[in-house]
Amino acid sequence: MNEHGILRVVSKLLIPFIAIFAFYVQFHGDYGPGGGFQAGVILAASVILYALIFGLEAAKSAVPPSWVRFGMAMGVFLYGGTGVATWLLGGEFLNYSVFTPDHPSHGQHYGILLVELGVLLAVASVMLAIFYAFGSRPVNHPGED
Amino acid sequence: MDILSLLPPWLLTHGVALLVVLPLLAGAAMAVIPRERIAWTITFMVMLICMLCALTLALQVIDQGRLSYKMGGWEPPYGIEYVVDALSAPVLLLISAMAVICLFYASPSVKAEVEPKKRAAFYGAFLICAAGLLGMVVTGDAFNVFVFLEVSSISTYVLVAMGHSRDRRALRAAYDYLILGSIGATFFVIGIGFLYMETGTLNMADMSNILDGLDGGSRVAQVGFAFIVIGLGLKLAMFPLHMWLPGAYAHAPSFVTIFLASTATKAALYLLLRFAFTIFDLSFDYVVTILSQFVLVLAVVGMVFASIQAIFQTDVRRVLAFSSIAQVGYILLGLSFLTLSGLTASYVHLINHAFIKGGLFLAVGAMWYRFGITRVADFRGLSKTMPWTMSAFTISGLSLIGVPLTAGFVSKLQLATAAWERGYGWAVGVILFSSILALVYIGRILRVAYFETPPQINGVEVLKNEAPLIMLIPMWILAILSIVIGINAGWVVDAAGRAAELLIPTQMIGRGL
Amino acid sequence: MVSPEISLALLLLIPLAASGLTGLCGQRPNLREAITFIASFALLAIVIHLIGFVAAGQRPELYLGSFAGDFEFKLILEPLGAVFAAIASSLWILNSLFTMGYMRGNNEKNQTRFFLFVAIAIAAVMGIAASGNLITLFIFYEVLTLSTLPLVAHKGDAKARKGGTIYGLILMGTSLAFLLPAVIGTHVIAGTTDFQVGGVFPSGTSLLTTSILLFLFAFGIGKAALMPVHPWLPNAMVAPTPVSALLHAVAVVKAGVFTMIKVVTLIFGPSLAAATPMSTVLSWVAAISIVVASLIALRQDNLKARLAYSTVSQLAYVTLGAMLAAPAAIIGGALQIVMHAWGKITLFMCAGAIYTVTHRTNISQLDGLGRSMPWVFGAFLIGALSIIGAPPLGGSWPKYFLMVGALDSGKAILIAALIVSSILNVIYLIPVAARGFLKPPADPDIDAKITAQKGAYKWVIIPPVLTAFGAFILFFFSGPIIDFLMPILPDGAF
Amino acid sequence: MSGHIILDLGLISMLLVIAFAIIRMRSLFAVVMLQGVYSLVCAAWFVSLDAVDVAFTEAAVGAGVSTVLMLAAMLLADRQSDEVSLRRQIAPIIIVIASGLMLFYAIGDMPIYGDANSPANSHVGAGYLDKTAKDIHIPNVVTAVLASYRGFDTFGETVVIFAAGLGVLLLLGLNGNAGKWQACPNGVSIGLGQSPYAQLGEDQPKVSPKAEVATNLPKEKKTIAKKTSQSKGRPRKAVPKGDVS
Repeated sequence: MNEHGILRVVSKLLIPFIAIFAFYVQFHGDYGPGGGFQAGVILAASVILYALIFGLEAAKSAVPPSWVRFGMAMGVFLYGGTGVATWLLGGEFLNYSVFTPDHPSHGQHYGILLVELGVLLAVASVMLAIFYAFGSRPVNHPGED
Repeated sequence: MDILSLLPPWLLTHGVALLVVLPLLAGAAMAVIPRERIAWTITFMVMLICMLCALTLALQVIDQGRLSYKMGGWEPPYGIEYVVDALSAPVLLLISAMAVICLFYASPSVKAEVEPKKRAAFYGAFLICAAGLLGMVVTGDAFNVFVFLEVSSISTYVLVAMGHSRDRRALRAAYDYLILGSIGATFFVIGIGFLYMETGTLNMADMSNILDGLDGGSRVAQVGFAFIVIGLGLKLAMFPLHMWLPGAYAHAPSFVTIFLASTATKAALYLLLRFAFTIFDLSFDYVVTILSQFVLVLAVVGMVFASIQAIFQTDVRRVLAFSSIAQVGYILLGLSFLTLSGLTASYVHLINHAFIKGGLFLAVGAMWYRFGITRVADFRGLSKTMPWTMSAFTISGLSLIGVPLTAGFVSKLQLATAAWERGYGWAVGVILFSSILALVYIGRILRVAYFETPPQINGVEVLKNEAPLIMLIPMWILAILSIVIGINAGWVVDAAGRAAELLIPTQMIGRGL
Repeated sequence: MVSPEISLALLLLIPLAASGLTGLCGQRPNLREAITFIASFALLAIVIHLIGFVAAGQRPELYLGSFAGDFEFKLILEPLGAVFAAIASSLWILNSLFTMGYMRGNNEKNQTRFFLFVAIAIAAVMGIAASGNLITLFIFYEVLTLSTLPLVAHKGDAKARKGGTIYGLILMGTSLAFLLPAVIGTHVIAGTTDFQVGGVFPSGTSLLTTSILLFLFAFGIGKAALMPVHPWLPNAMVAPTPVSALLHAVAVVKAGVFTMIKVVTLIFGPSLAAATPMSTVLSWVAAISIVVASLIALRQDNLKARLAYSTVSQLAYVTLGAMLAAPAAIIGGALQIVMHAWGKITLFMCAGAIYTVTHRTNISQLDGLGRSMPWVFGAFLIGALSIIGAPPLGGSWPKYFLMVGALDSGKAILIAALIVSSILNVIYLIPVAARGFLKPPADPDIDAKITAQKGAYKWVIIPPVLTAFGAFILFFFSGPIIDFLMPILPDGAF
Repeated sequence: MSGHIILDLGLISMLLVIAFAIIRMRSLFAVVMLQGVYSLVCAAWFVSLDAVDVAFTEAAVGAGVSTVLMLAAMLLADRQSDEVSLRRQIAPIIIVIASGLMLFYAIGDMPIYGDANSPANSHVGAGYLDKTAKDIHIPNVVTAVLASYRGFDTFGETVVIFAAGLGVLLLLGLNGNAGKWQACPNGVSIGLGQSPYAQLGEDQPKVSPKAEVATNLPKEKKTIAKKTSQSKGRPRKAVPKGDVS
């Protein structure tokens, strides 16, 4: 892969911005289009791009499969955990208003933020997991790349 | 209710949501739990709690009638509502109880059939599947049904594919199921979309009210209903849409087959009842037409054809799978009568068949566990080599045929009576003809098992090699349950009667006849 | 004394307990057989005890709850059932005696399983006898089929499997395809399936409906072996002889014809049954069955097969009695159940005794055997005469009443069938005994050996002698039996 | 307004053309690429329908990541798809046409697109617009509906995605080494003998080490049975399976 010099340079420049864009989409979701789903996919895309240019092994050492596995579960936990937290605070499942009983709308903000983070984590991890899983299989046709 | 006052009040209010959330979260936890034993213990505990939860809910429903839970604290048409009533409570209990029973059995069975490193995640997928089924049943929101339908479907495809370490054909079966299941889900979601277009709401109760006000609604609602019936028909293996089922049941790991056979199609059947009778209702002509003509014909054809196909299968699991398709036909037949007694019979059979088929697959799984066999011809002499397993299989098998003093008899009696009362004398004939076909395909297996000599290995007869106790207990629980219901089905029939009254309110009786 | 309710429960529980205990004591044959005997005597005592109540006009009743919706599970003992229970329980004792001798004499395998299922079958028979409604009856009817299936296929070889398959398929098939719809139809039309004197159908029921129902009942009760649903019976002959004796004299076939009579008298009621056009058709079917089965019996060389076809023929007498639906005919049919039971079990036990001692199965091999086995052949002769209907043997009464019944119902022509059949009976039964006594032995040496060893086989020889004696005694007791049975008919019908 | 319609018609006809091209194409690489194009056009169309959130998702997931994943999957398969005989296409075509007709049947009674009085825009939909401003105070109503009003649905969707990941984990493994392990009965394996798949495996029944086999001497039966039940460790042994590809 060493011959693709331009690709490597360009992508090295691009990847951080893609990741930052993901977080922009994530946190700007309250105001414009976007949210955890899209952000998660974009975040995963940044890692996938890295893997495509620099090789799967490099990507795996940057984002180890064990993290991915953990991230999948953590995403669901973060989402469900928010609900459990509202339970513990005496509200219904996912009733974020109980976080700040005085200002229900603030609680809603926190809650939405938390669950969107959960979605981000889950989506990004699962996308990576699928990519790792397919990418790591031995290829049947050695003649092509 | 005295018992209810003993329980923590929190559980009484939030149990509805706990039932679904707990297995979902536990399922997620399984991805990071390394040890199989811990995974099994957690899974078992979670499903046990779910079962108790479902039991509490059932008691509450008896006590207070309909229970409603507002997810996120939002009022129903805006937020998602969870509802437990006489229709859903028994199905919830059935699913969670079958999960517990299967899990008993799982620890040896999964050890033999699933790769050691993957067992924890396998239990995770199971938990998610169970949560999906429970969610489908407990939700009172039409779109939420679709979400949980997907939750259960995706995990089911995975679970079926896990049969690949036993039989590579599991992958093909899972793929077929995936394709057909996705088509079914697409039809279903298009139907939901049309309903939303017609009513502007996703809440089932709200939807029902608005449809009533629109007098059934326009063509949009009609097409929506048709799409929903087709989508659910695929999921519940209605006759021409059943192609995924035999492969999925025959090649999945035993544990998965047992759970799916006894719960998955039942949850979809529940949804059909829910959509056809409570969201829509019998005052709409198109509902009556679709149910009492199309579904009726498909049910009858399915009962006969699937039973005949079952006779010609060589693999016992395929025999039972085709039999399941036929049994779905029975349930749909009762439904298509559109009478109180027909729906009661249908609901009774829904419950009974779960126990019966669960028991049969439990026994077949144990036979594979000991001898690596699933084909009819390999059952020779099993009554001698595995007497307890074979006896349980026999009892459940007789129940499937509909022999008196078993659960199967009760449901067939109810169904035949309902058919007669509806004026469908010919349907009685079909029911009994299909029972005779069941006699043939079960009798064929029993004959090999009881009247042929056990095979020999290297010239030595295979000795008695009974399944472990932990596998025997669940299958005997179900076999005994089958007999208990056969002797006194009062409680099942009562529960079904209450559900049927919910489906056809008094003013609707006789509608569409 | 034991209350009627408890007695009724015991009727089922005693054989079931015997079955369970037999299973537990499988390793110790003597204990196992002792249990069977104790149970059979206890059962007979209970039945006699219950008959006391029934004779006094009571109807012992045991309500076991509704098992599904408005389908109830209940036992009521009425005279017909009491008679049936009495036959079954008394013959169980003798058959157990015979079974023990036969099983040990032939070193049969799986003896415990055998005793176990026989006991369950007896429980089912008691259930049938005491059923309070059709649903309960149907349930026990199926249990009887299932519990006798392993007995038929007892030997486990290819022939036994084939016999068992035909047995199971025909009996289960007809009951599911015809009997169950008939039961459900009755339930829906009449609103109840309880047995009532004079019938349950409301007066406006159309004759077409009752015709269809009667047809379904007649062929749904496959155990009555009405042609053309009889093939299970000859095929069941692969079973060991004690089973044949039990099936053909006590349990299965009698349960069938008993159900037939009960349905006609207590569900339809004699007047409705007589008015239903289908009953004429069915009485012709029965008459044809009587003659055709006798003709087939004539051509069998295998002794058990000949007896089987004879049974098909004799059972059709009961069906004929039921379908004629005249009071005398019904009484005749009921009497035929009793008399034929004792006569036919004698014949089968004799066949079993001959097989155990000599291992011969064909009639052509019996030449001169009567001289070395005079008791067995003597019992056979008496049994045969009773079946034929010769006085002073029990078998003569039913034929008399059936003829009266045929005259009463204006179908005198059917008497011809009875007469032809009796002649045929003589032709196919008497020669068996005659060969034994009159023809010279084929191989005197072997026969001499048999005479010498006979003492070892006394338990297969004594029971048929006892039943033959019973067939004789019953001739004198037909009066009380008829009086006892009268209450099943509507008042003043006779 | 008319410009909008021309744009929509153009996009939809492009979608149609691409869809047919995907169906007819047999080179998988081209199919994957066309699917990416399809998603992109779809996203553009959603923008024109004012469903910006959906468009964003479609662009990111459909055109972006799923194309890459499809390519990764394609590397493991043949490059060309097999020809499907016309006979096998008949049933699906009939089903597609029938479903299409049903949808067309409904069109006549559908509310006009963007109709403010249609049920979808007046009942709960309008409620969300009011309530979001009141309850949650965020400008993006879609986010409010997804994450709060119908937050439980989104939780379910997250679990769907997680389940897909779990499936990949179970079936493929993240390091590409899964699928070699074979299941094995915990006793004597009998009955492969006359299996229709026997020619792919072996004809002889396998006896695993834990086999409970005995001679006909009753005494020995018990001792063997005891021994085997005591030995806990169960060596794995691959049993030949019927493999049909």
